[in-house]
Amino acid sequence: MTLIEHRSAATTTAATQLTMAGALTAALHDAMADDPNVVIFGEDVGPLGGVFRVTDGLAREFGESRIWDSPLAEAGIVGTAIGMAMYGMRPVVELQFDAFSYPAFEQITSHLAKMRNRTKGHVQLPVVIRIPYAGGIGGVEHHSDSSEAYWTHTPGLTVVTPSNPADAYSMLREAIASDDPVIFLEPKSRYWVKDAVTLPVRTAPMNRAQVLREGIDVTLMAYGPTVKTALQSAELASVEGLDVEVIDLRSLSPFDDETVGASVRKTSRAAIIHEASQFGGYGAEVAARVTEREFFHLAAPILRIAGFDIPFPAPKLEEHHLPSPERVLAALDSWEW
Amino acid sequence: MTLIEHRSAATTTAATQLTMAGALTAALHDAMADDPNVVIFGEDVGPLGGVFRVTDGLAREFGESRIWDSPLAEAGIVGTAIGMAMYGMRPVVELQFDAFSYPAFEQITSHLAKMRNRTKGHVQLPVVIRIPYAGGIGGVEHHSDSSEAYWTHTPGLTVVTPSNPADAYSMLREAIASDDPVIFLEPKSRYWVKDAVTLPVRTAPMNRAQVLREGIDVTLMAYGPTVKTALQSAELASVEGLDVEVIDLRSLSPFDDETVGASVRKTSRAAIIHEASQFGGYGAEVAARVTEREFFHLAAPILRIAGFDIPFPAPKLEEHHLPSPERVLAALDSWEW
Amino acid sequence: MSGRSDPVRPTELPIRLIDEKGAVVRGKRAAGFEAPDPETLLSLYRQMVVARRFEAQVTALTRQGRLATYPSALGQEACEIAAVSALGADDWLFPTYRDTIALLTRGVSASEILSFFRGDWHTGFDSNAHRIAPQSTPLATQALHAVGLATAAKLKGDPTVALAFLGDGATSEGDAHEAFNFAAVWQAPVVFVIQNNQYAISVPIAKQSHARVLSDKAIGYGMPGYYVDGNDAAAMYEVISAALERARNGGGPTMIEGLTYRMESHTNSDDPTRYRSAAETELWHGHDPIDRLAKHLVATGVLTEAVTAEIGAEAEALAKATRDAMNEEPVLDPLELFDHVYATPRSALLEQREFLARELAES
Amino acid sequence: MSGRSDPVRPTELPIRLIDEKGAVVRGKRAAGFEAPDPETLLSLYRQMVVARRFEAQVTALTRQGRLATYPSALGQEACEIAAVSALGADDWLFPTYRDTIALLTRGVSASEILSFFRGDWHTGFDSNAHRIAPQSTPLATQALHAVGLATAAKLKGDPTVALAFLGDGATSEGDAHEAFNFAAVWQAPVVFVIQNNQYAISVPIAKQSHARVLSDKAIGYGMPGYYVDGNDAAAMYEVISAALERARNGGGPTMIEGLTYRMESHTNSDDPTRYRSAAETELWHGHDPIDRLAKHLVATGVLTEAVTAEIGAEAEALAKATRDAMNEEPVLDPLELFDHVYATPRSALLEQREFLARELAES
Ligand SMILES: Cc1ncc(C[n+]2csc(CCOP(=O)(O)OP(=O)(O)O)c2C)c(N)n1
Ligand SMILES: Cc1ncc(C[n+]2csc(CCOP(=O)(O)OP(=O)(O)O)c2C)c(N)n1
Ligand SMILES: [Mg+2]
Ligand SMILES: [Mg+2]
Repeated sequence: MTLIEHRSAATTTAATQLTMAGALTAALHDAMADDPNVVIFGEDVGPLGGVFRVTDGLAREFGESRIWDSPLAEAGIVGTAIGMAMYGMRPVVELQFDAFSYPAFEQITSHLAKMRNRTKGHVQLPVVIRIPYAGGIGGVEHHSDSSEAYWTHTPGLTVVTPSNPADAYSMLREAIASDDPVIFLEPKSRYWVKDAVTLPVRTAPMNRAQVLREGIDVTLMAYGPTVKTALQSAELASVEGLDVEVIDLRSLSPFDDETVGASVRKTSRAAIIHEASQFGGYGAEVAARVTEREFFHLAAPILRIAGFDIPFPAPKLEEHHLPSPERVLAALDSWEW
Repeated sequence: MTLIEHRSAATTTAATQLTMAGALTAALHDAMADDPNVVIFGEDVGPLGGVFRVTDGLAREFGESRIWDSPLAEAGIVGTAIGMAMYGMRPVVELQFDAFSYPAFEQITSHLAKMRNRTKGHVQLPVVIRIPYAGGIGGVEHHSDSSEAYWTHTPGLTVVTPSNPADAYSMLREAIASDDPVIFLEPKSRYWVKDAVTLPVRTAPMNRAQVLREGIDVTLMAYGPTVKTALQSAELASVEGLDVEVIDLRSLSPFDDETVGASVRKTSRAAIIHEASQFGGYGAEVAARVTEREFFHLAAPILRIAGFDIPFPAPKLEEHHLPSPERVLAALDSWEW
Repeated sequence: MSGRSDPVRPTELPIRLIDEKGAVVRGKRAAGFEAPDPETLLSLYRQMVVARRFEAQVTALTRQGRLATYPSALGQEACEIAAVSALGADDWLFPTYRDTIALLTRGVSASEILSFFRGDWHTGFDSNAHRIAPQSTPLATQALHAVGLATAAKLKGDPTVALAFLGDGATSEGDAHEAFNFAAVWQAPVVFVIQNNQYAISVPIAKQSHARVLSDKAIGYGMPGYYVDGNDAAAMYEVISAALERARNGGGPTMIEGLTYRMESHTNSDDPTRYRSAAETELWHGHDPIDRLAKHLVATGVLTEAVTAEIGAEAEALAKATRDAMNEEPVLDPLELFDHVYATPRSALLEQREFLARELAES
Repeated sequence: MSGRSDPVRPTELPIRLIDEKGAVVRGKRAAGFEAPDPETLLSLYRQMVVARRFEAQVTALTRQGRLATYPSALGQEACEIAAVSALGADDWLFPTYRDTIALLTRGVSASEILSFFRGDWHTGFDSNAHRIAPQSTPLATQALHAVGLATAAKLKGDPTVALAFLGDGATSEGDAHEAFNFAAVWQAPVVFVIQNNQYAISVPIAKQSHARVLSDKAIGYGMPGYYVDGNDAAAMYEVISAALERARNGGGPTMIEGLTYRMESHTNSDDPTRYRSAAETELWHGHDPIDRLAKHLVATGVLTEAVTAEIGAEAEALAKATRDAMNEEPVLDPLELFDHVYATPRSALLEQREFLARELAES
């Protein structure tokens, strides 16, 4: 993905093969071009273009006053982004890996999430925090965490995660345009997967889930890195004669009760897949709230197919931790049908 | 609670009226007396005795080499505690208020929780982090958070919370003796409630839930600050002819599936009360896992009576946020019976 | 990291322009600064007296149990008032819970101020209108916001400077370090005013830092550092003014330490007898910043009895306004709890709002 | 905060004991230090050569895709080897991902080391046996562990000192600040060795700090600070040894900055052409720490051809052992994933273990 492609993106009508990383770059580019208040900073986002190359070429095009390398300190990055947003800017910051968002935890939970509320709406913080997350790329320790449940439990934050290039573009544009702070979780293992996309693309609103595959037997929910797992599981299941509806949640906070509720009322069975550890993971909220709302439509308990309750394993063992389509299928088979 | 009382605690046979704060002081005292590797540090824990006076008198008795005031930095407190534990000590540190545990988030999640696993068991970290948490005392912003769900979702941590003086003593002793790192959550609003206790007291193991009131119609779960709410709700409900079983969870991680499962199989209805925001709160895990395990015993969805999905309110409005017995009762009444 | 001239380092003794007897200080101890003109000094004095009266009133109300909590800045008026007096209208202030009188002096009304301490809402005033950030409770976090805001202003070409207050204890937090470092690297127009009141609740500065003085930290960030007598309003005013000026002209950040003393307890629920002697506090009563300035202004004939009476009247009027503000029963709408969580409405949150509305209607 | 004599401040130029031509440096530039005896110098040299050969081998294996990742310390051998050589058997080392050759030199086997980079398990060696903490990835966090461990040793009356490595980038983190400050306040027996290799991945030191030199930060903590030529093994060895000695004798912590250069890319997946010029890297090739020491040792007649051959053989033997270690197919038991999460068994986790066991059995 070069800058030439970015620039033409806005006027192109023909679809091009685009990676998710490239789609994110294009979204950042177009947002910067549209609004001078959009600035980008973080570790290595400048000349290097980020360790995942998502900001590739932007420093050259927009210069140091729009995108720059900050000192190496995550609380510092989020804290200064808050200050900039107080002055009317729309900072988009990158925290290099999921586990390296933790030094910024206080700034995110105690300030970013709460500022609008603390000030009765006088101060709003349109900050986007991009976090590459989850496993599947053979990262060494602290490079594969799925931290979504920490953020979704924090009122004031909007938490979204795309699973494909078109959503990546559209949702990042929407996140940057939002007046709420957005935690934008980018599934590392999906950065390099390509899709035919015509830019600029607008997909469904970022606060809505998306039915990717219709089915009548089971509602299978996934997000980010596990959407592919869900689709593969549905394929496998169809061989067994099971008609699986796959929903890409996309928005983790808020949760799209409407879309999921409609599906579950149809299928009467549901499961959720995620990489994060199961205990207190995002799937717990999904299972709890869908059960609360649809209990009498459910023929069986909602299943969670999730990471084990262990620290993320070293590269050679991560395959055993991550939910596989086979594991999903076995879970569906565990229901009494 | 004076030091004289502490000292006699170990030999006393007669029950004394003890606050939870006093019971915690006694537990710290006795643990320090029993094991020279137990050290205490944190903000204001020395001469002041902590802002809640839980370490009252210990500095005078044990001196500066056993208990001291650290510089004001929470990552520093937890990070140095980790190093001390690597050298065979058993540090018990205090983080002054729940929201002030967030600066230590990286040290807790990336190191404290993971060290045993990272090192294949070679390095263990018997660290106890005491955190006064939750609301109900009219604290200004950032002084009333319930952060338990952040910790319970982190594999490697043990998370417990007492609701009464006897448990406070017993569970803190057990936490300090444990070779696992323990997040010890102290419900602020219960610090000054008294009970007749004979020290040293040993209650149920800290990883077990406790049935506080037997009943056959509903299983009502609570922990820490909401246990009292649960007991009051049960009283109110009994007037309505509803026989409520109240369970004090005590241990949040691990969750006592056995005790809760047995109760729910008996009552076929369950609810959980907590102060933290509902979305992604600890109640989500409780509802999800109990439903998973006991679905076919459940006559109705598990209810969560929890804080709203908003930042914790200012003192004058907190009563509307915190689950009241009336709200619990209304929730129970919302089931179709 | 090279080729540039060394920034100013903190002096051996705290910079002082007016001594405890009210005499003007010159020479080495003044470090090249000169006391402000009489008008400015009188204005500082007036505001300090008024602020102290305000706090006495608020502390009294707190003792009556009418406020949830109140951290007093008694004894620190020179730092507080000098800083806000030096600040321009377009500048921004980033205060802590300790710096209430700074808000007052910058024009926030007693009633807006008390909202926080009375427990009505977290921040009771409009930050944008006053260019004052919410009073920060999580220590040192606001210093980063100040750096960010100052950088944004710089990027936009505005002459705005941000001034962040920090306590001595707060300098131990990682966020303080990151703020100092980001400010220096980005050459942000920001001034850090560390009020070293020698205690973080009960913890004395000796257990907080092993440095000669806190402002020596400036050296490690490559920024100018000033060690100032924090009970000398003249010195604080001049050093802060110069720093604001430098920042406004592209000269980057400054770290200023005002050595002062917290005369009161940490908050009303603290018990200082547990950690410091009455003798120590007594000693610092002798270093009172208002007394010192009064001596100077009386000696120079500026502070006449008429002026004193006038200031006293102003102070009493404010005290009364403060009591009146406390007697207002602000109408709090619990449903507003849901209104400022997100800009974008959420149906699940609206459901919760309706739930509470029903509950309120039924009760 | 008062009454004590000022700790040593970093020098204007980096302390140097052997210059780039191999000549011994005396006078002001040596700052009172003297080069170690020939035996020590030869031992440093030998270990540096062996370490470099090890890294060349590992880097080659990484290029073949046999390791997940590897951050090389090529060019930083003087810092790495001087530090571990100065360390006593009872002391503790707190390394980062960058400091693999320090582990090697302290006696961790190639196979134990590679476990991490090959992706078998996080830490492949026994920390307690080697007195080496796990290689830390979360930047600066390990510095706090070092302070804690050192403090524990001090409390127990043991003569143990902890040495923590930090990168230039890591000094920007809040945890670095808190570690420096806790160490100084507690007078912990800890030595911080900052390897200023001038880059944090792609970010040059000028965007990381505005200080004259990083070690100037020591002043703000009231601890001795040393600015050292990090490519001079003799200087690093002497300054670190003195700091360890001081710490062991109750003199508290020291901050040492070794100015060096990361010759390789950050890790194998980095592309340095994006952020630095070939000319710059070339220039630093001219400052090679091993070449310098070789010149000195040859000139002084210590490094004979026979010794060179001997060292070469040792290096080759290690390279072979490293290749062999890579050819071992370590048997990984996925069920072990559950064995080291808690000391206290949990039934829910055992259920998960059984689940995986069943899955493995069925597949
Ligand atoms: C991050 C954080 N940790 C702990 C606290 C609890 N606390 C409130 S005030 C205070 C002492 C602050 O001392 P200092 O910075 O010197 O300011 P002062 O109160 O003296 O003005 C502490 C520990 C807090 N508010 N924030
Ligand atoms: C807390 C944290 N943030 C970000 C990273 C990602 N990261 C890994 S290495 C690195 C650069 C470190 O630079 P420096 O401290 O100079 O050490 P060097 O790699 O040069 O040895 C970064 C940003 C991390 N590992 N930890
Ligand atoms: Mg203070
Ligand atoms: Mg570096």
